[in-house]
Amino acid sequence: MTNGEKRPMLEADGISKWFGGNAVLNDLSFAIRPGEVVGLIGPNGAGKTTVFNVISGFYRTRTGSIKFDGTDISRLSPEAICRLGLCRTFQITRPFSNISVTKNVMIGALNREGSVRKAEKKAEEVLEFVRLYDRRNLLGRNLTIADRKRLEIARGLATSPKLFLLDEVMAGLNPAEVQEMIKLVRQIAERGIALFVIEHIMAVIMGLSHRIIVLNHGEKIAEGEPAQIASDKEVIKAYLGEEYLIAQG
Amino acid sequence: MDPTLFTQLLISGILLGGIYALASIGLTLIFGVMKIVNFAHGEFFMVAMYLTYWVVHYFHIDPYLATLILVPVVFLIGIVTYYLFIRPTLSSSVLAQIFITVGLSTIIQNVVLLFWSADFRSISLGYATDSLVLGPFPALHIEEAMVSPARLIAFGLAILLSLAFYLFLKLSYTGKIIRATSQDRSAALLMGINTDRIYRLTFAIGIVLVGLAGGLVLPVYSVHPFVGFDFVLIMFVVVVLGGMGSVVGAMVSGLIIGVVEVFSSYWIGQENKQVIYFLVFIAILVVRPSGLFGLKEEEELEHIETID
Amino acid sequence: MKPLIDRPGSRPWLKVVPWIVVLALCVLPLIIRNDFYLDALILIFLWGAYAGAWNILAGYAGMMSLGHSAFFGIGAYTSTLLLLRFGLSPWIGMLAGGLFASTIGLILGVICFRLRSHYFALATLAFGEVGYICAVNFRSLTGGSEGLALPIRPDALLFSFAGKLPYVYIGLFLFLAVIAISYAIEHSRLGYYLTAFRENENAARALGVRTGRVRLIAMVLSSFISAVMGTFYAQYVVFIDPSSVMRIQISVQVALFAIVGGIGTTLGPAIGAMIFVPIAMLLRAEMGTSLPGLHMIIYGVILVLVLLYMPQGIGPKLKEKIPFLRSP
Amino acid sequence: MKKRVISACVMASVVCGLLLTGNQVYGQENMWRVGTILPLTGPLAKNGIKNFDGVKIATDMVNDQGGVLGKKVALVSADAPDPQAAASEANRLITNEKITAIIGTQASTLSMAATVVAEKAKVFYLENEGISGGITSRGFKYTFRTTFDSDMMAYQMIDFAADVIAPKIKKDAGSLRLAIVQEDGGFGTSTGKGLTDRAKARNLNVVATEVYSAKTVDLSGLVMKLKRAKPDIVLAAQYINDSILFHRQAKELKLNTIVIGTTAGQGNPDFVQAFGKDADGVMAGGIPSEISVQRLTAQQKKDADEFVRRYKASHNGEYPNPTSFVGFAGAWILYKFILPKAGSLDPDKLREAALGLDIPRGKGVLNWGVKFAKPGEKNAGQNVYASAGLNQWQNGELKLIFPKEVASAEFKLPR
Repeated sequence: MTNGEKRPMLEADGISKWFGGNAVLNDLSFAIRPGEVVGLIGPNGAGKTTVFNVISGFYRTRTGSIKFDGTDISRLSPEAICRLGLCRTFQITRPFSNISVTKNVMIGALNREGSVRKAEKKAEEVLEFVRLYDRRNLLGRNLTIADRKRLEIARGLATSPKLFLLDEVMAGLNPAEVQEMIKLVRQIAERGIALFVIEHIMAVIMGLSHRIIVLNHGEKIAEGEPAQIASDKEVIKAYLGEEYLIAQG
Repeated sequence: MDPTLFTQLLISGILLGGIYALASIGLTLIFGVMKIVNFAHGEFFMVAMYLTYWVVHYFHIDPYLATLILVPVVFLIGIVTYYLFIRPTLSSSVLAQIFITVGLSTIIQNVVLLFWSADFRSISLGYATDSLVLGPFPALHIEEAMVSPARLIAFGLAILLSLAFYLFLKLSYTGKIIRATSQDRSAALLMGINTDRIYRLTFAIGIVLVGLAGGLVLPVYSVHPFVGFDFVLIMFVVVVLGGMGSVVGAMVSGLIIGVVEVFSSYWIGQENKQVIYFLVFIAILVVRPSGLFGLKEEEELEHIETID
Repeated sequence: MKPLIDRPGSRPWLKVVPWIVVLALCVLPLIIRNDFYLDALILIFLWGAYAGAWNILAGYAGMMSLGHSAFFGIGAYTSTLLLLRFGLSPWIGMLAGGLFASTIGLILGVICFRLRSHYFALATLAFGEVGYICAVNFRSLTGGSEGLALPIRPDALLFSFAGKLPYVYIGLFLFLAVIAISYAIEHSRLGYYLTAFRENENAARALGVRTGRVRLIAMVLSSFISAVMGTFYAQYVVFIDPSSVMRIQISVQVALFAIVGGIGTTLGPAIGAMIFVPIAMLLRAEMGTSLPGLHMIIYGVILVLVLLYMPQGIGPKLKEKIPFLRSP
Repeated sequence: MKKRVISACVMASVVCGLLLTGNQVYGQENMWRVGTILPLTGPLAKNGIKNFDGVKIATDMVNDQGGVLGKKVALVSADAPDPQAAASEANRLITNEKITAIIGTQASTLSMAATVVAEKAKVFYLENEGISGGITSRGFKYTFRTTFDSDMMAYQMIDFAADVIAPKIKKDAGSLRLAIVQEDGGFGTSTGKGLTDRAKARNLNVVATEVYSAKTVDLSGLVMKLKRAKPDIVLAAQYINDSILFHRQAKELKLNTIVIGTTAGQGNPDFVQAFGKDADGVMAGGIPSEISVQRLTAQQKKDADEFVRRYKASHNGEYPNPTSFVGFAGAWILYKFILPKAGSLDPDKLREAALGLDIPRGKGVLNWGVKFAKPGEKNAGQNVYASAGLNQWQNGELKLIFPKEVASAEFKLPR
């Protein structure tokens, strides 16, 4: 663990979320330190996206607290949380369809920049960084899936986050695009931005993360370095079922 | 409040509500299935009143019979309107859709004005004009209660038709498809449902329902080219209160609005009764946009979020 | 074909064009010198500016209001009542009306904060009707449906003139001002935020856009300008009653101009008013009395055709069809 | 391809429409060109069109009689569905059509907007039906009203109730119970005000005053309230649609009372069409339903009959609508009294001519005379010799029953 000594920047302590009578998240606690890349995995319906929705302010946690940089953000709105430096992407991309890619990114950039002109400059820098610069004049709705994912990332980066939540940015991409995306995520991490990543492709998440949290039925069933997780019995059971474990056993 | 007055207001309110309910079911159906807010709905009501009037006028048959005879004609009007105005806009923005129906409403009103003039036309129905007097009921302290046969017939038929339509939606194959399409258009498409056909049918049925309402109220109201507008705002209130897309909701909320209207016009004043129901309308939209019988808003939202 | 590309113009000489148009508009009234055409111009400016105000809320923020007649009416009634009761100049009344309307707009915005799309449209529709009913029923204040007649003593300080020319220029000023405001909004932080809100609220919030506040700003601005136009209407027609300033048809019409012109664009509402106000006037003048209703039928048909074939509006369609208006 | 075809069809129909139906009447150089502004579309269209029919018949008749001073009259007409349109159309008539005399506007709110334009342009404006007091209380120099105002009508309705009906139902004016029902539009509001004022001035007992919107589709609450108030007579300022609804629901809820409505509502032929025999006994104040011929000269009698004949000929034998009568009356006053005297359409000359008229009651049209209040007097421009009448449905016909001297039938107490 490279950043073991630093104080955590995000601390979730006993958060939970209920829909109707069902607990989707139950008493979940975890922490993320500055500059760290943390993976969040779990089977379908484990509550991964709900975790993101709770942290980023779209849902309210029912119990516990969430601290970001020492501030309690569990009662703050998504926009306030973003302004504090915690930004997210959406799994189903949500481009602003009828405006250009540059303008899409400028909206994120305006968060930090004093003027529209400066925001435009910043947006162009970010677009260059995510390799979307040559498509900057296209309308949001005319992008391919891969480019939409990049746009999601570009918009988030433009808000200068300290912690960036990436929700399945590789989903739906072909292998070549996945490689590109991995490169991009690494580059973002190299900039010192902490990343919290939901990902389905196991090889990818194992390669990227410093640490991995595994969710099942809204509860944390394991946490640790990738190698540890790969051999964790609980995790294998959750993913592949009891029988697989016995057969292996 | 004294029981005689209370009973009378209640009866009047319920009878009025029946008319509202029937007129609104078509609107709620069209909204629920096609997600189109049809501002020309009142005009179809008006056209149906005219058609019934002319049939009664020229052939001297009973208006209720005329209403039934006209069902195929009204259905056809619905189909034609669908092809000319509605289908081309299905993929347009909400705005374009709403304003096409606004334009349609202008066209219909003025075509009617042009051909049938602005005269107010009414039929007088011999057997249905005199009130039935019920009572007295000394046990309930009710001296008398008056029921207008024309309204009672309209109400009874309204309830019957709504019920029949409700059963059609619940039990018939086509009805089930309509409901499925209303719940999730893309899923319906995936399941191989021909949504175009369903939309066409839904729209035409919606128009038939409002057309029936128009025919049934002819003995009560006089018809003129702008009568639709007097009704359409109330229809919207009823539809929103009941939950857009809910047939049961439209029936129940039609009755509620009718009763509330009559009582508030007695207590608060006829001139202010509209304020009451528009404020109720806004309140419902704000507090529970899905209405009394729609999907609960929060569940709907979270449903969408969890898919994400 | 839908435009694939959205890019600001890059031909420098194109920048001169707007100024030429403005200059032409300034000179035009002096050449026309015919009261009917001047009247048409005034109405174009009135509706263009009012539709522009509507567009700020509906076009940029995507909140389609069908109750904007209430703000128009509040403006007309506030300035008129202040003039009739207290002798206060409508120039001041105009601001007072604007402030009052924007306060109401703010309250409405807060109440309807959750509503979107159809639901917002229906709620505002009901709100507009409530405004109309209030204007009709508060007879002691508003004179009810009998309306209020304004004095017609010409006095520049009291916003009253003998000829039409001053109204044309005031109208032109307001018209250009609204276009300028729209332009400024579109190219400012507010404009970007409004667009983000319109396009996808959750995405906007995730990017730190304070959507609630931004939306209220649009509401306030839009209702303020609508009320100003209401005062202008009252001063020009010199008679107001609930059915001429508060009717639901006013809300529908103003929305219509913006939509057929091109919603969400700087010039769309202006284009809509420029095309449809004269069409309506001409149709009425040419065939208003021979067959009652005919001109409205044709108007309706034109409207439906425009919406069917140019759902984006005439403005964007022109831009698409005429290469000259499009950047390379 | 399909798009093109549809667009082309529409364009073609527009052009055809323009060609076929253009309002321009060519070859008007040697004619008196008189403008009309009336609501021919929109919710006011019903009465606007009927009024226009009256004006047109008056024009045809005067032309068939050889015109005015040897020149025929040409109408240049305009449609004004709302006040803003009324103002715009006034503008158009004045500037584009060079009209200097306008007849209009049927509804008071339209008149308020259109007369301002005329006054500013110094154009002669003859209001033929709008009855709001506001039209003549602004001190306009060029606005004249041929018809009675709302107060004249309302006062007469109250007086009739107190002086004629009360004795018949064996009550004195003091114990008479009156109820006032008014729609909340301009018409109902100004009439209601007149009714209330007059009742107060005469110390009458008004047991209920109810206001409602004419667009309403239910009046049962109102009817129940009236029923509880037990009025002897209901004075109702209503339009047609709501008057039909009111009487239907009154019947449904068995509200038995004498009703005096107005010619805008209960006096309309559509009313009797809706109720048939049941309409009998219902009264309508306002426009006299008949051209009372008693005091007219032989020629005038012939004209009156001719008007009714022509109206019937063009309306399937229907008897003239009251609003057609005032439409006719306004135009007739212009053609027969004002224009011949002025000898020109110059607004100032027309104005002089109008102010100089003094035709005693019963010698003009309807049962009116013509004498306009002078500038500076109360209600300058008001025809002070115009008077309202009271009509009653009797055997399906609207009979004029008051004032006595012109009445064609006796008041009959409704059963």
